Amino acid sequence: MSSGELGLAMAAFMLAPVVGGLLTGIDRKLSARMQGRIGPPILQPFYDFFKLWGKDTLVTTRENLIWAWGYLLLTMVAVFMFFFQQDLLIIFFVLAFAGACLIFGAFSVRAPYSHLGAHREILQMLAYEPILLLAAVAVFLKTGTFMITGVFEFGEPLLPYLPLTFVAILIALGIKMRKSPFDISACEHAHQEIVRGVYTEYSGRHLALITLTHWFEIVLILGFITLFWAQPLWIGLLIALGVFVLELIIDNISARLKWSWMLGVSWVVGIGFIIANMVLIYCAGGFIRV
Amino acid sequence: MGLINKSRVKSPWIVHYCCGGCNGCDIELLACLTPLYDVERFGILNIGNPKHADILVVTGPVNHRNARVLRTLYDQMPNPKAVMAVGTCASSGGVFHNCYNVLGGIDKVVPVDVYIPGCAVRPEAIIDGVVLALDKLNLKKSTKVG
Amino acid sequence: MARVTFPFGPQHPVLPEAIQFQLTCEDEKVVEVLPVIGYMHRGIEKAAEKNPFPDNVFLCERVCGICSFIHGATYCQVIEKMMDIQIPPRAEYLRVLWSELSRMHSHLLWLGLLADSFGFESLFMQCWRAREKVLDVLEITSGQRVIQSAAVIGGVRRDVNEELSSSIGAILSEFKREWDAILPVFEKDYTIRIRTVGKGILPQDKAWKLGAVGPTLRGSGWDVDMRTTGYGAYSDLDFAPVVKSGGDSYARMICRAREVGTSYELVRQVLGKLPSGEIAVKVNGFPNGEAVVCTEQPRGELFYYAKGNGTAYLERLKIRTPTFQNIVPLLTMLPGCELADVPVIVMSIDPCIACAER
Amino acid sequence: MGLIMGVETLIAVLVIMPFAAALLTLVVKDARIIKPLVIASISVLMVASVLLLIRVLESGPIAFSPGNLWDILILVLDFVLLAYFLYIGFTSRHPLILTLAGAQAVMLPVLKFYILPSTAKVDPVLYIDLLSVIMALVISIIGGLIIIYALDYMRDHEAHLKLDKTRQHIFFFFMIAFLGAMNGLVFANSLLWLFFFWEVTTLCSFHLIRHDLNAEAIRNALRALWMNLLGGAALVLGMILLWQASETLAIQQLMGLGTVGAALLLPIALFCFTGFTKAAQVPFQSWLLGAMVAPTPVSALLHSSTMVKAGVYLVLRLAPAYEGTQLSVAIAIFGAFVFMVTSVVAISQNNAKRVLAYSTVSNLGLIICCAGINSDLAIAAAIALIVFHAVSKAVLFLVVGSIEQRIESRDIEDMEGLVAKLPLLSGMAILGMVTMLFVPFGVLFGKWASIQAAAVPFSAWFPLVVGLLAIGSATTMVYWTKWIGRMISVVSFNRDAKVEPKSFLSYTTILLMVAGAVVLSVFVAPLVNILITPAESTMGYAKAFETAGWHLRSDWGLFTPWPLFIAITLALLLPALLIRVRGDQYREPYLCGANDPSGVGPTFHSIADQGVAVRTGGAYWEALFGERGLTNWINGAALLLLVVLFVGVFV
Amino acid sequence: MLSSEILSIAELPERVEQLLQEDARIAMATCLDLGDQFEVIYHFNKGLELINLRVRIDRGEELPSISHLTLNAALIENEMREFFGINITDIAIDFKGGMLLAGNSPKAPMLKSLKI
Repeated sequence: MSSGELGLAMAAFMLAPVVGGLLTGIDRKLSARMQGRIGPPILQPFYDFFKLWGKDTLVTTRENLIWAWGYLLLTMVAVFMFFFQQDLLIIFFVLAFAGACLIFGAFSVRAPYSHLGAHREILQMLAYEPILLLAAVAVFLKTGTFMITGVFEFGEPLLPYLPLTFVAILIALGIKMRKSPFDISACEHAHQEIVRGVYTEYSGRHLALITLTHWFEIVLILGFITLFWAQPLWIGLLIALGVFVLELIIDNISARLKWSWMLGVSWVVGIGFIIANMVLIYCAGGFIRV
Repeated sequence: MGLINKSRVKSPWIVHYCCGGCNGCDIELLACLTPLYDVERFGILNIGNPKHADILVVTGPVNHRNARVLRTLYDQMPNPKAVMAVGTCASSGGVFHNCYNVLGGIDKVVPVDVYIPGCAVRPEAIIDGVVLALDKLNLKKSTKVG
Repeated sequence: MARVTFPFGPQHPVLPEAIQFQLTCEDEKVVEVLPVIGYMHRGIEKAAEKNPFPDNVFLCERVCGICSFIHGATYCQVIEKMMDIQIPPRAEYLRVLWSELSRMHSHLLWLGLLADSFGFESLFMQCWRAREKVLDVLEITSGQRVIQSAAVIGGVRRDVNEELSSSIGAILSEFKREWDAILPVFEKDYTIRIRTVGKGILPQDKAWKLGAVGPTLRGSGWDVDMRTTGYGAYSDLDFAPVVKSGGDSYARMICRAREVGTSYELVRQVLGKLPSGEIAVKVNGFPNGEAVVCTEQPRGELFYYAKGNGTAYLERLKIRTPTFQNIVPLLTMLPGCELADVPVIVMSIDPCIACAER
Repeated sequence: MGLIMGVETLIAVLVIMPFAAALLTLVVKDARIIKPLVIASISVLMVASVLLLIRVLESGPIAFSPGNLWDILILVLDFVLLAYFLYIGFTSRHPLILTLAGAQAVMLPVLKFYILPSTAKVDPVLYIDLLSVIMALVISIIGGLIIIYALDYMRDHEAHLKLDKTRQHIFFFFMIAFLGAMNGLVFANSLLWLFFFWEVTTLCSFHLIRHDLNAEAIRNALRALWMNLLGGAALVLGMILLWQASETLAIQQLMGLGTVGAALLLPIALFCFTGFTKAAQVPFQSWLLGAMVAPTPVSALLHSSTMVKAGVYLVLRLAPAYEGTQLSVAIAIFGAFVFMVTSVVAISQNNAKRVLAYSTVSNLGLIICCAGINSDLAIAAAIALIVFHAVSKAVLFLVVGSIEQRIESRDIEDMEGLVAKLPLLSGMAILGMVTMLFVPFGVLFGKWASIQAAAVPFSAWFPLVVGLLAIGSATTMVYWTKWIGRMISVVSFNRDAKVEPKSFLSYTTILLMVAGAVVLSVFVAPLVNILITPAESTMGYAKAFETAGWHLRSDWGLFTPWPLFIAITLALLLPALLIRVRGDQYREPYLCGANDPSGVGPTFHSIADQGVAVRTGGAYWEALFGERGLTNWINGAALLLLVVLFVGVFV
Repeated sequence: MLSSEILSIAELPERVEQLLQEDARIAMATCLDLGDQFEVIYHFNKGLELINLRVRIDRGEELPSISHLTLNAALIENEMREFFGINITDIAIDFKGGMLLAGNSPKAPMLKSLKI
């Protein structure tokens, strides 16, 4: 990597939370418009963040707070590795560790809603982990490497080869964005049978941390989606934005469904599609030879 | 702290607890969230969890059983926080003042910052009350040192 | 097996009101439910003995703020029955007007809350947006959005003139257009069907025996509607109760959704047929004796028993609200369902705890 | 150093000395003597294994053939063993054992006296390359530490059972003998020798599982016996077929045979089948699950470093022989399938030892899958997984054993909030699970490499394999996360801290192994450089990793353990050290406002204002992942895969 | 006055059972404080028709629960017991006197003698 690229990666990493926050703001604005409301200003997520940052923190257990930091910092590590074009599998492994921190945070206090949320969060990971790993494998089949650099070296857009994988990623994105029909462990809005699930016991500054982490996560997954059309990059960014809006529309036209349904869809449709995609690539012979 | 104070005004999250009212104020409170009034314009969210909320919105009079619930909810909110008594009953007991199980207004249990009269309260009045509560909230400091 | 025991309520994001269920779950499957109520009990029945009987109209309207007009009107009815007062036909019609508007706004409110309980936020917003139209009608006719205070003993307090009547018609037409877009969503949407069909089944025989009333009963295939007894002006109006078999949350939801249409038609009929004349008669004397009146409230059968003793104060006023009757059926629906279904099933009886606990 | 002791001495120390020490413990019976005796002999064993490593690193693989007399001795002992198995089958009236032991007792003489010419000689009898040495290190060091741990454990165990007569000497006899047998097994080049040691491990495991002598233990021991005898029978049959196809019984010669036909693949498939039975792969997982009735050190020994590892060792050892065949693909699919289904079933288990058992079967499935994928990267992954899994799993078993002795339960539900009660033990347990679960620890390094290896289209079936691996990885996550979650669930305002009763030996051995797991993970790059890559190349595979500094670069990806370690340590350690909480910040958990502050632990007001304690039991999703519902299906599917595997040999 | 059948306590369960077999169900029970006696009116739904049973009990006298015959009488009886302090035994769902009233609410608040 040249120093110019390094600087660019660093800048992208620094911008990630800003972009994530703005996207969340757009999310809230667009959702409100879809619901016939005017909605909050685009900058609302930042107001929320700073307000929470300035509030007192109530503590149920100290460990709870430690894991919140772990969740944030590890997600940041994953995002950092993403912009530094590292190994996709490792990035997803780190992301899984970060997700586990959130789960441990929820488990670390003996509170029923927290625990229920944690169990559902585990199920969500069970649903999207295989999709992400397999999507990385599908990308590998075309580019011949798990390194993100390879995607850029590949020189062609990936989407025409990996349409089914792309669809599967949408499921993972929906789960990660905590949007209907997959907002089962902790949705962005309240009014849920398990209160706010894994977030329930957090307050003040540590809730702000989790919000921030969420922004990073969105950027990471949308970044991964961008890779499907990395050359030229702006098309990829447009696609990512389009997919983001698509998620919002789906969120607004569907009810929250249950974990069994989620697991069924992500395993049957998600994994099934990616494997079908791999078979297609294999049959077409356009995979990397060893 | 300028940024944080500004944000505080822009993002009041409320937690709603219905003490023992007749639901009239509750549904008006909910109506505030919906398209006609849309308080999310002002960053107001009904967050449903005291640990995340800034403003405790209470409707209905306090009775013998829910008094301690109200107190618990208040205690579980992080500072700075404000309490709004929505409706005449929440303010004073209202039409239920002579009921045997009613203690009276919610100020018998928690300190109230804003009283919003009305039976039932109109959504406009609730929005007005939130604005008042925000002013009060801004005067309060978090208990944090520094 | 590992179990989770925790309180669901009294303060809970999906419950607009204070009620608590002590839930015990196993892998998110509910195995035991205990209802804990009394968080909203005020003691209205005792207070009704302390107020002069005409003042109780206001108290009764505040038994429940959602269907407050029907509470007030039913109280008037029971006193009128005891005192043998015949109220003018125009008042009867106007009472039906406000009753049906109340039913519409109550059902719309409930449909929105149900949508919210299964995480369909935009549908919640749409329902409440349509509901604002009904509230507009209530406001221009009574001056108040939710607690109308329009009924008095002997008639009603406010009149609806020609001009008002035509603006009501215009608003209702707008409402109808919005509502026609919303109803099919409840009936057909895939995700809603997943969340409601087969959830919280109340079999037909159990529904009656356990005392279910209103849409909860009609959703289990019973054609029981107090309005068919023909109290007030209902005997002159043409309508049929909405009945749906199935007994699950979906059936109850559809019952209420379609009742919005029925009420809309009733309001139209009332406006068309509104007889001319006085809107109230003067009331003399004090109530003496006993009377029972049953009316149909949005949530089901409302039961008022009153006993007078010839003074300005009632000897006893007994109010039984539909939710009180529907709690026991609810308790039989919950065990065996998933935790995620609990809000949907609880909402499916349209609980009004303020009513039930008075 | 390595030159001080001759090769012969080293081998003798590693293989024969344990038997001698074992006999000695059996004779002296006195716990006071057993303890120093065991510690001394284990120490010698460990040193010898390291010396052997140095020796092999310096001068390459060792080929060694003891005198003819040894061959005869082995043969005689073979018959003694089989006679003993027949005796067990006869006394326990177990037809399967009788049949299987009988089949071996018939086939072995047929092979020896009828098929093999009297001049037949396997040369060398022992062949010790780096793979064998890695196995010997795992066996001697981890197995040794487990036995040292057992010293205190068994004392407490017998105290708990209130035995009036100690049976420890029998226990340690088999435990130590086991190590010798395992070392012999991994050194053997002659299949006849391998068969002998194989049967010795079967015998030892049988006795160790039934050690407590209750009805369940005896029943499960018999089950383990017949399943292992099935493998033994396949081994003998395989030897007969092998000799007829290629006139050799030396493993190393199998590699050089080049073109492989059905005649040769069938015995190899049989050997792999033998490996599957020993590695408790589905549908033979039940013997390993049943083995949980034994005292914990037995489970630890059987699962982490010895018994089951012998199974995967055999499959891995033979990998070059079936490279590029359909058999290889079938093995990969079978392994991936086992990896996935057992980790799915593990989700529904609340018995800690059963979770560990399923996890073991699952990880062994992954190793077998890697052997089946059979590329440079896959074999490297398999070797790495053997090492890392052995360490982490040993830690977990021992920790669970200690926890069980403290809280008298092995139910994960009973471990709720254990970090407050037994901080040191649960800390080690959590660390052990973390090393199994997260980057950049070694097991994840293995998983990373294996997913990469599976992603390369090594066969048309690769999407199936990689799909199974992906689901398996996610399900693995589920049961560990749930378990850790249970242990860290505490109540801040009511800590019932308990002083941990210390058992110095137990704690140090666990601590040593936890440290080992972490250190090995940190130094994964040198480990790969020094051990795994050379081990691979002696097996005939190319180098899988370039090590640039501390990074490991495969052909397709980059594993950067050090930056990750630093990042993760900082991410978790810094907040842990820096966060300060004032007393007035504590609040009770959210209970919908119904909190009852007078309760012990989270309590809420319920009917008639009575306090009801919150219960936060774990979820096991019995309906979806339940053992009862799934076992028959997965056994059926696995049998089908095995049939396909054998049929595939002829295609 | 309300048309009703006047029964003794002993006759009550039998009559209730009979009504239930005729597909009637309990709608409500109203309790009246008559000073030294209570009058309990059981209102039954039979289709849309209302059937009323009147029972008089002395203060302190035990009233048998009918919740075992029809479960939805349980809440009604719990409420009656709390409001009037009537000794109703053996209710199917027993709130132990804490259904609507909290620990420090006034006891038996509906009694006429109690002026609150």
